[in-house]
Amino acid sequence: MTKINHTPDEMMTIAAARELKDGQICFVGIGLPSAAANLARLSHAPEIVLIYESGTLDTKPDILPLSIGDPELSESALTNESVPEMFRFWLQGGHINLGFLGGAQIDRFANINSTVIGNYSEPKVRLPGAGGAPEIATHCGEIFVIIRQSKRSFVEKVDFITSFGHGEGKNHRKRLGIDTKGPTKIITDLCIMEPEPDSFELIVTSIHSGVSREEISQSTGWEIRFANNINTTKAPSNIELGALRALQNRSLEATFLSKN
Amino acid sequence: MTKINHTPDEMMTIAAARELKDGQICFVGIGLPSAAANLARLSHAPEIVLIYESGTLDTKPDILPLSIGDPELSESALTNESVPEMFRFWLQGGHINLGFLGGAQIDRFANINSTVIGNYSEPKVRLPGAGGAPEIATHCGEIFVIIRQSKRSFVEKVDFITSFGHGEGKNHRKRLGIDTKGPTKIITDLCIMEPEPDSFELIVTSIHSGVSREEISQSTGWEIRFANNINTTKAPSNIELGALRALQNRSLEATFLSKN
Amino acid sequence: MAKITDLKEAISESVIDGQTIALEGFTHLIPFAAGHEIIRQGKLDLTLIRMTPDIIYDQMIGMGCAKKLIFGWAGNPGVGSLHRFRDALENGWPKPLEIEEHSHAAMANAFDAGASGLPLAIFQGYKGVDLEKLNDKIKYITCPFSEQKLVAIPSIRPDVTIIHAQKSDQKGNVLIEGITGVQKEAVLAATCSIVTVEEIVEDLEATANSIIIPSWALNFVAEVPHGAYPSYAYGYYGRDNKFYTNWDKISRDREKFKSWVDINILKK
Amino acid sequence: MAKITDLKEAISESVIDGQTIALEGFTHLIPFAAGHEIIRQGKLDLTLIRMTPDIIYDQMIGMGCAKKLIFGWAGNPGVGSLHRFRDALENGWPKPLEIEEHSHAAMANAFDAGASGLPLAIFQGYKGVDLEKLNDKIKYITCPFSEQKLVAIPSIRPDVTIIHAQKSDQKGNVLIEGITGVQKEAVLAATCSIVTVEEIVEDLEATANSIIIPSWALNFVAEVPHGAYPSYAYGYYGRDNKFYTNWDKISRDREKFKSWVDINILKK
Repeated sequence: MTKINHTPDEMMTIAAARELKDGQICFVGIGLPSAAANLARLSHAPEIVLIYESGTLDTKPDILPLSIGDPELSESALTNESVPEMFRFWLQGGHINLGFLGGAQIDRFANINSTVIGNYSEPKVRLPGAGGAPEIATHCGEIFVIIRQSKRSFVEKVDFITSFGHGEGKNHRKRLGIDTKGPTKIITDLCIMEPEPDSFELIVTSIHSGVSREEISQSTGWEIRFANNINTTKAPSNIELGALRALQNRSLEATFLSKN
Repeated sequence: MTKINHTPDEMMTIAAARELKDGQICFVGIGLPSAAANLARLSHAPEIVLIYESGTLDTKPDILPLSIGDPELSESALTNESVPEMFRFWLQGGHINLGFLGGAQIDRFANINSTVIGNYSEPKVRLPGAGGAPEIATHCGEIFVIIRQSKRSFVEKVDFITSFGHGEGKNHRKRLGIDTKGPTKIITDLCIMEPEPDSFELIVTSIHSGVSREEISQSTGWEIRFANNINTTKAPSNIELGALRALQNRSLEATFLSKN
Repeated sequence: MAKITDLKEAISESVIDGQTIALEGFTHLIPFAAGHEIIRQGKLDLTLIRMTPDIIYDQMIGMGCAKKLIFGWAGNPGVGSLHRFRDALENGWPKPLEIEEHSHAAMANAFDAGASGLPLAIFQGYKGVDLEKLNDKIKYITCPFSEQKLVAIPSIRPDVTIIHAQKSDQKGNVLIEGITGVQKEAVLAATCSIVTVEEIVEDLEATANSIIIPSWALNFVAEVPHGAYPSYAYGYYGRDNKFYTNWDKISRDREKFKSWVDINILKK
Repeated sequence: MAKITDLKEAISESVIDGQTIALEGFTHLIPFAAGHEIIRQGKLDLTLIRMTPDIIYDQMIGMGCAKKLIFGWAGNPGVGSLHRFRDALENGWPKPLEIEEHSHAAMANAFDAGASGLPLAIFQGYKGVDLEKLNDKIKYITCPFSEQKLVAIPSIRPDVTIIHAQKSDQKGNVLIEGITGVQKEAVLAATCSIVTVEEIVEDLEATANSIIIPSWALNFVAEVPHGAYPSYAYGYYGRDNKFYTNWDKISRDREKFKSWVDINILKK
C-alpha cells in the first residue's frame, strides 16, 4: 500500500463527491457539502445542478463561497430567485433530488441537531439553529449528511431534533406522512453509513481506506454495527486530491487575500 | 349656452377623468376606465399611478391599449410583475386606492353583473365573467363605476352579482367584514350617482350639462332619487375634448392602421 | 432535462385525450401555434384551463377539443364575446361545454399553490358574490390565529401546461420577458410541460434576476418562431389587434369559422 | 410616495423604542449602515426579526438594542457563532434576550403572507422536529379538499422594515438586483419602510422585469453609499469575507467588542 497522503477531511469530501451523480438537482449547504458538490461538478458530474438556499439556481462557482449567498454564487447562477420562491416552488414543489445536510450531532436513526447542546431553554452551547434544514430534510428526494465522526457528534440520541431523519426508526417517516427517503448516506471522515433496511438504524457500509473498525466504534456514541458486505472506500486518487486542493486553494486566496 | 359639441360617451369619460386625483394608485380596466384614467394622467393628474391586472405597474401608455396587456402597457411600465404577485401583493396587500369597474348591469345598491343575463345555467346572454372584478371590488380603497345608462343596464336587481357593491344596502359591506368603501361614484353618460349616506342606495348627485331629470329617470330601472343639493356636471371644455379626442385618434391609428 | 424537439412531436408525446391542459399567457405570449397543433392532431375531451380563454380557446372549443373549461374571464379582450365559446355554452355546438368558473385572483392563487406543491390556496375574496354559491370548489378555512375566515380553493395541477416564451438555450433553459402572467406557476404546477420559443440561442443574455425556467423543470422545448401570433412576443413582434377585432366577424358564423380554421390551421 | 431624506432622519422618524423591526437582506445587501444608525440613536427594547441574524444583529444585540429576536439561523455564515447573540442568550449580557425561533421556510412564507395581506401562511414543514413543540406560533389547518394537515404560522408584519438596495430614481422607486432574499416581501409586509441605496440616479436603467419597489409603497429612501458593507452590493462592491472572519475575534470578547463599536459606529 502507498503511504497516506490525504487528510481525513479530504477523504470525507472526496467520498461525498463520488456519491453525486451527473444531472442530479442538489440543494447544497455551506462548508463540507459545498466543497463536495463543487468537486463533483468540476470532475465527474459537470451537469449536476447546484442550488443554494439564497435563491441562486443552477450556480457554477469557480471558488467555494464562504456564505450561502456570496457574489460568486450569484454571478454564476442561471438566475437569482427570491427566497420565498426558493422554498415554495423549488423545495416544497418537489424539484430537488438530493439535499445535503451537516450538523453538530447525529443519532443512530440519522436525526440531526444543529440547534443546541444541552437544554433548549438553558443551553450549554447555542448553535445557529434550523435555517433551511427541517424542510430540506423532508422535501428533497433523499439526503446525504456530511459530518466529522466522534463520540460527541455521533450520539445515541440527539439533544434536539433540528432535522428529522428516520425518527425512532422503522417506518417512522411514513407514519408522519413524509414520502421522501430521508438520509440515505452519512459520509464521515472515517466511513460511510447507511440506514439498514427495515430498522433504519445506521450501519457502516464502507470503511475508508486505512481506517479500522475499532476507530469507528470508538468514535460512535452507540454500539455501531457493520454491514455484512462491507466495502472499503478507495483512497483519494491524485487527480481527486489535486482537484480538491486546487479548489480550496483558489477559494482561500479569493476569500482572504483579495483586496475586495 | 353654447351648442353641445360632445357625445354622451365623451361627457362620461371626461366626467370620470375629473374625479381622479393626482397621486392616486388606480387599478384600471380596459375600455372606458382606461380612457378616463389615461385622460386624467395626460391632463390634471400627471402623477397618478395606473396599474393593470396584467402585472404592468405604474404604466404610462401614450395610446389606449385594446387589451389589458398590450405591448404599450408593458413597455411603458415601471416594471412587469407576475399576475399572482399583482393579486397578492398589490391588490390583496391593500396598496390600491381606487379601482375602476364596468359591467353589463348595475343595481340600486351598486352591485355589478358582468357574468350572465338570465339564468346562470341557461344563459340568455353569456358575458365574459368575473376576471379580477370580485376582488377589485373589495380590496381597493374605493370603487368608481363607469357604465352607460339605460333601463337594461340600470336594474332593480342584477341577474348575477359578479362584484359586490353595497349588497342590500345599509351596513351590508361591514356585515360581511369588508372594510373598504366600495362604489363611491357611478359615472354614466347622463349623470353621476353616489350611494346615499346610511341607506347606500344610489342617488343622482350631479346631472351632466344638457341632460334632464326625466331622461335619467327613464333610463333607470328603478325609481331613481335625486340628491337635495344636486350639481350640474360642467360640459367638457375644448381642452378636455381636444385631449380625449387626440388620445382616441392616436389609439385607433396605432391599433388598426399600423402595419404590425 | 427538457427534450428539444419539434412542436408536432412535443404535442403528440404529451397531450392525451381526456387530460386537463393549461395553455397560459396573460394577453402576451399566448401559445397559439401549440393550440393549433392540438387542433390539427384532433385531441378530444380536454379539460381546458386558462385565466382568460381568449381566441385560442375559442378556436379549440369551436373545433370540439374541449369537454370542460376552467376559467376566469372568457372574452375577446377589448372587442367583445368569444362566439365559439358562447355557441358551445348556449347551444351545445359543436358539443356541450361544461364550465367551472373562478375569479382571476382565485386562479392566480390556485396556480401558485400548484407550483408550490400545496393542495390548496388561501386568499381573501369572493365576498358577497354569486360565484361563491355556484362553484363548489370554493370552501373556507379559519385562521387559527386571527379567527378570520379565508377562502380555500384546490390548487391547479394540470396534466400538461403549454406556454410560449422568447428564447431557450441549447440545454432548454427558457427565458421569459415582459408580461409573464401565471406562466411560470402554470409550468411548475403541471405534471408535463411544453414551452415553444421564438428561437433557440447560444446565450440567453440574461440579467441576474431574469425570469428563467430551468431545463430540468421542463419536459419539451420546441422552436416555433411567431408561435404567439396574433398575440405578441415582447422584443420580437407586436400584438395584431386588427386580427383580434376581425375575429369577431370570423367567429360569429359557424361556417365562416370552420372555413377559416380549415385554411389557417388544418391545411398548414 | 417615499420621502427622500438622509439616514439619520429616516431612522429617527421611523424607529421607536419597543417596536418590531426587520432589517432584511439574505447574505447580500444587508443594511449595515442603517443598523449602525439605530445603534447610534440608542434605540431600545426592539423586537428584531431576520431570517439570518448575521453580524448586524450581533452588533445590535451586543449594544443592548434588542429585547427579543425572531429568527431562523443565527450564525456568522461560514465562520461560526454569533458571540454577542450567544452571550445575551447564555449569560444575559448586556441584557437577557428572548427568542422566537423558526425554520427559514416558515419565515419566508410568513413574510410573503404579510406582504399579501393575509393573517397566516400555510406550508408543508416542521415534520418530526423539536422546534414544532417549542414554538406556540406553529399551528395547523386541515385542507378541506385533501384532508392534508398543513402548518399554519402567523404572517410577519413588522412595524418597520429596513433594506438596502442598489439604486433609486429621484421619485424614490427602488431597484434591487442579485440575491434578493425576502426584501421585497419584508418591505410590503411592514407598516413603515426605509430603503437605503447605493445611489440615487436619473434613470434606473431597468429591464422589463426588473425587481422594483415603487416609491408609493415605501416611506423613506436614503442614499447611503457602501451602506451594505461588509456585506455586498451586486454591481457595486464585493463581500468583505475577511471582515466576517475577523468578527469572530472581535466579538468573542466584550471589551474588544465595545471598543470596536465605539470606534467604528458610535464615533462615526
